[in-house]
Amino acid sequence: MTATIENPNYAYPARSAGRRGPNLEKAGWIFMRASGVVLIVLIFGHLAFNLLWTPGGIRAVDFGFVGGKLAQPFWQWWDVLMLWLAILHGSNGMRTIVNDYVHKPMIRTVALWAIGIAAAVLIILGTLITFTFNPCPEGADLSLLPSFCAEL
Amino acid sequence: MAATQITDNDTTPEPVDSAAEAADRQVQAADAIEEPQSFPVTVIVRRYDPEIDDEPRWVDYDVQMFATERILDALHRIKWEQDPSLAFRRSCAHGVCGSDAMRINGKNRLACKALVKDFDTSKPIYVEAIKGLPLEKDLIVDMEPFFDSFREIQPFLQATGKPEKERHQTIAQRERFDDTTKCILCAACTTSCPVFWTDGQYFGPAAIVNAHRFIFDSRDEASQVRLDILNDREGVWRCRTTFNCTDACPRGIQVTKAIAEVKQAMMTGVKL
Amino acid sequence: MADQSSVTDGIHYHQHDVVIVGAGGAGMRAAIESAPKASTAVITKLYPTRSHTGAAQGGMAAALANVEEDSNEWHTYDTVKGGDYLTDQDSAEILTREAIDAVYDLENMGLPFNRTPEGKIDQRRFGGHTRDHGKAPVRRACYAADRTGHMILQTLYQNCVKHGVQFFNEFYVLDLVMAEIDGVKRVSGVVAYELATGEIHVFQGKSVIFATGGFGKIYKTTSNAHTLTGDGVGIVWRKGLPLEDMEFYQFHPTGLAGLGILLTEGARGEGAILRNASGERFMERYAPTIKDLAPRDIVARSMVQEVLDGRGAGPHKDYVYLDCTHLGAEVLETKLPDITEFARTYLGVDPVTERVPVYPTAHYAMGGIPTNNDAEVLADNETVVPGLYAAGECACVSVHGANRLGTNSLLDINVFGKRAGNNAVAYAQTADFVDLPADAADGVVKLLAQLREGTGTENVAEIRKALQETMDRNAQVFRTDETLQTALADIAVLRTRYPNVRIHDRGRRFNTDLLEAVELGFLLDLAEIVVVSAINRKESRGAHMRDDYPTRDDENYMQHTMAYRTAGDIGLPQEIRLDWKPVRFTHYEPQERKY
Amino acid sequence: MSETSSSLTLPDPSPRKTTFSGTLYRGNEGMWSWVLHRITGVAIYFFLLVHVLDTALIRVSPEAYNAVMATYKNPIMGLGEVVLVGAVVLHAMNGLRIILVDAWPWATKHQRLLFWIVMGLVAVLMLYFTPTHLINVFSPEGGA
Ligand SMILES: Cc1cc2nc3c(=O)[nH]c(=O)nc-3n(C[C@H](O)[C@H](O)[C@H](O)COP(=O)(O)OP(=O)(O)OC[C@H]3O[C@@H](n4cnc5c(N)ncnc54)[C@H](O)[C@@H]3O)c2cc1C
Ligand code: HEM
Ligand code: SF4
Ligand code: F3S
Ligand code: FES
Repeated sequence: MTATIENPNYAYPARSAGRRGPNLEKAGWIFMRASGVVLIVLIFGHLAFNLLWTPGGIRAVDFGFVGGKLAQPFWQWWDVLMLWLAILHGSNGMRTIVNDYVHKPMIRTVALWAIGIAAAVLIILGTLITFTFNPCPEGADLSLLPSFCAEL
Repeated sequence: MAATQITDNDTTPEPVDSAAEAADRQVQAADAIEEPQSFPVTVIVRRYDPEIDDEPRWVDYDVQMFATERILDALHRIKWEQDPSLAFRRSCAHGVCGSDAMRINGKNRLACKALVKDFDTSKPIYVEAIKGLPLEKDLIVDMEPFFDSFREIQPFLQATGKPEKERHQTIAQRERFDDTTKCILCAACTTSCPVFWTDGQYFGPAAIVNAHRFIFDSRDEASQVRLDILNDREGVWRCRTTFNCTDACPRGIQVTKAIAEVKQAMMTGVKL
Repeated sequence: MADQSSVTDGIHYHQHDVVIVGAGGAGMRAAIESAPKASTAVITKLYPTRSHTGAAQGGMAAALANVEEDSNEWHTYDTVKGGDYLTDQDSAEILTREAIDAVYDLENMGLPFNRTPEGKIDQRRFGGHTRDHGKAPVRRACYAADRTGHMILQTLYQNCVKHGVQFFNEFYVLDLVMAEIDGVKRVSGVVAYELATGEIHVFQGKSVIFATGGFGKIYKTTSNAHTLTGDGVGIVWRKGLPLEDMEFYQFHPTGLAGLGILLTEGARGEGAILRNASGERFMERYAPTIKDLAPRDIVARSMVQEVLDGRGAGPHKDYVYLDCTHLGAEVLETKLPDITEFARTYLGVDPVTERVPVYPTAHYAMGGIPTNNDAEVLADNETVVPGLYAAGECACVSVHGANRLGTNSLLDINVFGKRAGNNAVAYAQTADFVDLPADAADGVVKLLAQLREGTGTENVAEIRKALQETMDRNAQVFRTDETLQTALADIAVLRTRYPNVRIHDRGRRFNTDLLEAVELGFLLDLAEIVVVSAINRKESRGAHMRDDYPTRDDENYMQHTMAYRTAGDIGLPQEIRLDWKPVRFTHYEPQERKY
Repeated sequence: MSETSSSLTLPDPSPRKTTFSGTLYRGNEGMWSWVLHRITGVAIYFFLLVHVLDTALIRVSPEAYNAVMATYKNPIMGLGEVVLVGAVVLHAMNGLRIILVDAWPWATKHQRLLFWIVMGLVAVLMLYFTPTHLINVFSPEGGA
């Protein structure tokens, strides 16, 4: 991490014009901090609820448990917000790291696109699933489903 | 030269006597100490001569040193008594010209401000060039990229109108940017910055420090211009608050604090 | 505008209207005047911000009268008297008159001076600066904490960046090219060695300004940087041009004992007191009126006298104390932070609670390249060398006479740096380039080849050390014919050893080994001139204190020494001819110097 | 007209060496906290990618989801989860430190102290989390 190149990469001599101009660094910097603060609440809440406060912790996490949570709008919104912020925060952080260490223009472009696409896919996928999720899928083994499915 | 008898008709207030006496006792105690002794120190220097070497190499030297001497003295002793081909920069020898920033035992320092007594001399002392600027020879690096960044932030007062005498400034306004006026452009900070090492593109703490010196000068009218320059992909936002710069600065400048103030000025405007 | 470069036979040729050698305060002040008006190249062996102007601490004098009544006429009087009446009085008048604008110029360029409560530039006391012709100390030194020189150097560099001044950093000028046209020696350019590559560059200029600073490295204990080897003065000397007043070398009273690192006189300006081993404030005996704020020559001499009389402190009784303990941490931290740190770092002594061991340290060359008030270099007492200018510590105008007052040098570099810049541009706008002789670079090529290929066994560092030691021992604060003759004999021996020095680094890149050898050559030349001039002046005046001639002798010696080189080459004994130049008087009659 | 001599120095005949990095830079708390922050950030990022995908299996079928969840209950994964939560806690606490250091002069000045406070907080939180979690992981099947 700290053992990096001896000499700056002269493929980019002192701040070439190509890397100048308007940018979103400031917004990104503020976002990292704002999202970080919110994420603390969301992630710590998430971890505490799932792993500490639910009796049995990780053992109790199964379809029934998650389905039960995601049936409630409160947890739906919690998880979606967490998803968006964490992915955006993490991806922006990864973008910084790629910019720092990947100097070959080709590889850098590929890596940045990969981060972007991964972020988009996961955010769309996660959001869709959270809101279109059916906790009591038809024909499933009742014992695996949240307890309220039995009442249906 | 006529040395008349000792007189005691002082007109200016004398120092508090107890303090003077205490100082005297201290000094007297110090006087009693015997002659200082020199002792051997191993200095391992990372040498590189582009005309001969493919790669830098570590070379050991044994030198006799006194505890109160500086690493610069050790380098001089090597150069003057053992191997005159050793190349390094230096000038003032007391930490004001910024010539001899180098990495000593893994940390950036000025060789002329690093005292032998502050090192564990039972182990060798490692000396190598600062990191992140092109290595030219031995302890000498190419400083041009560093000065390029400095020049880019428009490091000069920009003020319209020509006052008849001086531009006025209150003591408090002057104090506001005092810390960053101390910079001697030694590059110890910039070349200690992990972000700078990655690609050498980051403006670096020294450039930001010097921008700060003008941004917070009440006489200057181009603060916004400098803020815009540093609101760059390679500008202040790249700082990850690792504090290596602050720790390395031989002038004791609170570099990271200055960077934070510049960031804040970008968000909320300059508050003088 | 001329601004071209080309390469012939491996030698680079450049053409600029104005070529400035040295990027200290004087060089950059000149560049700021000349760069906007003419193609200007600044050639410097150090990065500009490394120049030793940055080490200056205490302040820059100007009778702004911001805090106390003051006038430039009083300033002139102090300067003349401080210089023990050897000062050229018309020059001193210019210096003190233009001082005021020089300070405002710097402020307007951005220099962050300390401020008074009303927001004006603050001023402090300094040695030898008095109100109304010696009545009491006056606050005349404008300052920025104890890093005034640092701020001047930075501000000037910043403004050079602003004007896009073209710098050739780490280029060592080693020769001056002159041509004789119609019997008049004219300047044609300079020859420089590029440290990074080992290549030779010839710079042709219509006007050339030398601003290469001092040569404190002829001494061992000095406040001067390792790089202050008097190259510029030596180059001019080797061209057969005279040097003025070389015997007057100033010893600053308060160098850190044993190290020579300076503690500014500003400390005494703020109230610090010199004490001997028994704690006595000995300056009361030597200068009852202004005591510790007497001019440097007097204070330095008094300190040495205390030590010689056995009242020195320390295990060897070889230093005295600077006592700042009564100033309080507040004053030390805010007004003298740097020197407080120097004492802590380098001596392990905390000035807040302890007295600091100090002893005089070689500091400033009053003498140098003679110039007139327009900064034009003189080939004899009157004749100027068209196109050649000098300013700063390497020059001798002479505004400092036999002893410079503190804060007058930062002033000198600004006032005469500016004058040099302006006059050099004005000259360049009317004059033509003087053709470079075909062999312009030969001298340097030969000099370097001789050193590089030398097969001797002598070590540069050893010769330099021997030189510095003999100078410290024999040509310091107190001198006698005997000590000076010893020094002269030592130097003669060292000169014969010098051609046999061996350069170990055979490379081209950053060959600092080679350059130290070149610099040593200049040091040897200059030390010899200092000693020869000192032997010749059989009186005591200002910084030149002859124990065997303890009084001032106006009848015979109220004149400047002019030294000429009549023969000599590397390794050969040089022949020095001494002559005199009259002092210019205006208002001030020489008087006995009492403080 | 260039401002410096750089345009005049000849280009290097031989390419500059970038091989050897010398000694490790001996930074202080600030540098090591950043190293940790970066490593934990990357670790969490990759876990997050996986975690979103495995959670997505709830849309496939309860069996599929429970199958992957079973792997999380494996004792080795259980230990891994402690490390992961440790990383999150460290990243989060240090993230707060960074925010404070950026925004609050007192914190800028005392960043070293804050680093050790962060380490303390991480230790406390992990001392609370680790036993609770490991009891769950190692408790007999159906202990819920
Ligand atoms: C420690 C200290 C404190 C001082 N404090 C004060 C003070 O408080 N007040 C005051 O008035 N004066 C003070 N002085 C004196 C004053 O600072 C100097 O006399 C003055 O700064 C000299 O400026 P300069 O421009 O002539 O030379 P310098 O600043 O020394 O610059 C010399 C320049 O010449 C260049 N150079 C030299 N040789 C060559 C060569 N061969 N080729 C190319 N370039 C060359 C160097 O690179 C450098 O840029 C102090 C001096 C010292 C040493
Ligand atoms: C739990 C609350 C979190 C907080 C308070 C937080 C805080 C922060 C902050 C303030 C930064 C910016 C650091 C800087 O600019 O120096 C950051 C960077 C980063 N974060 Fe987080 N973060 C949190 C969660 C996450 C999560 C869940 C991820 C992964 C998806 C993540 C991944 C990253 C990455 C990769 C970086 C970039 C690191 C770097 O540039 O060195 N963070 N975090
Ligand atoms: S801020 Fe400090 S470390 Fe950085 S260049 Fe200036 S003096 Fe050197
Ligand atoms: S070392 Fe670099 S990351 Fe910021 S705090 Fe200093 S600039
Ligand atoms: S030699 Fe000047 S800073 Fe070290």
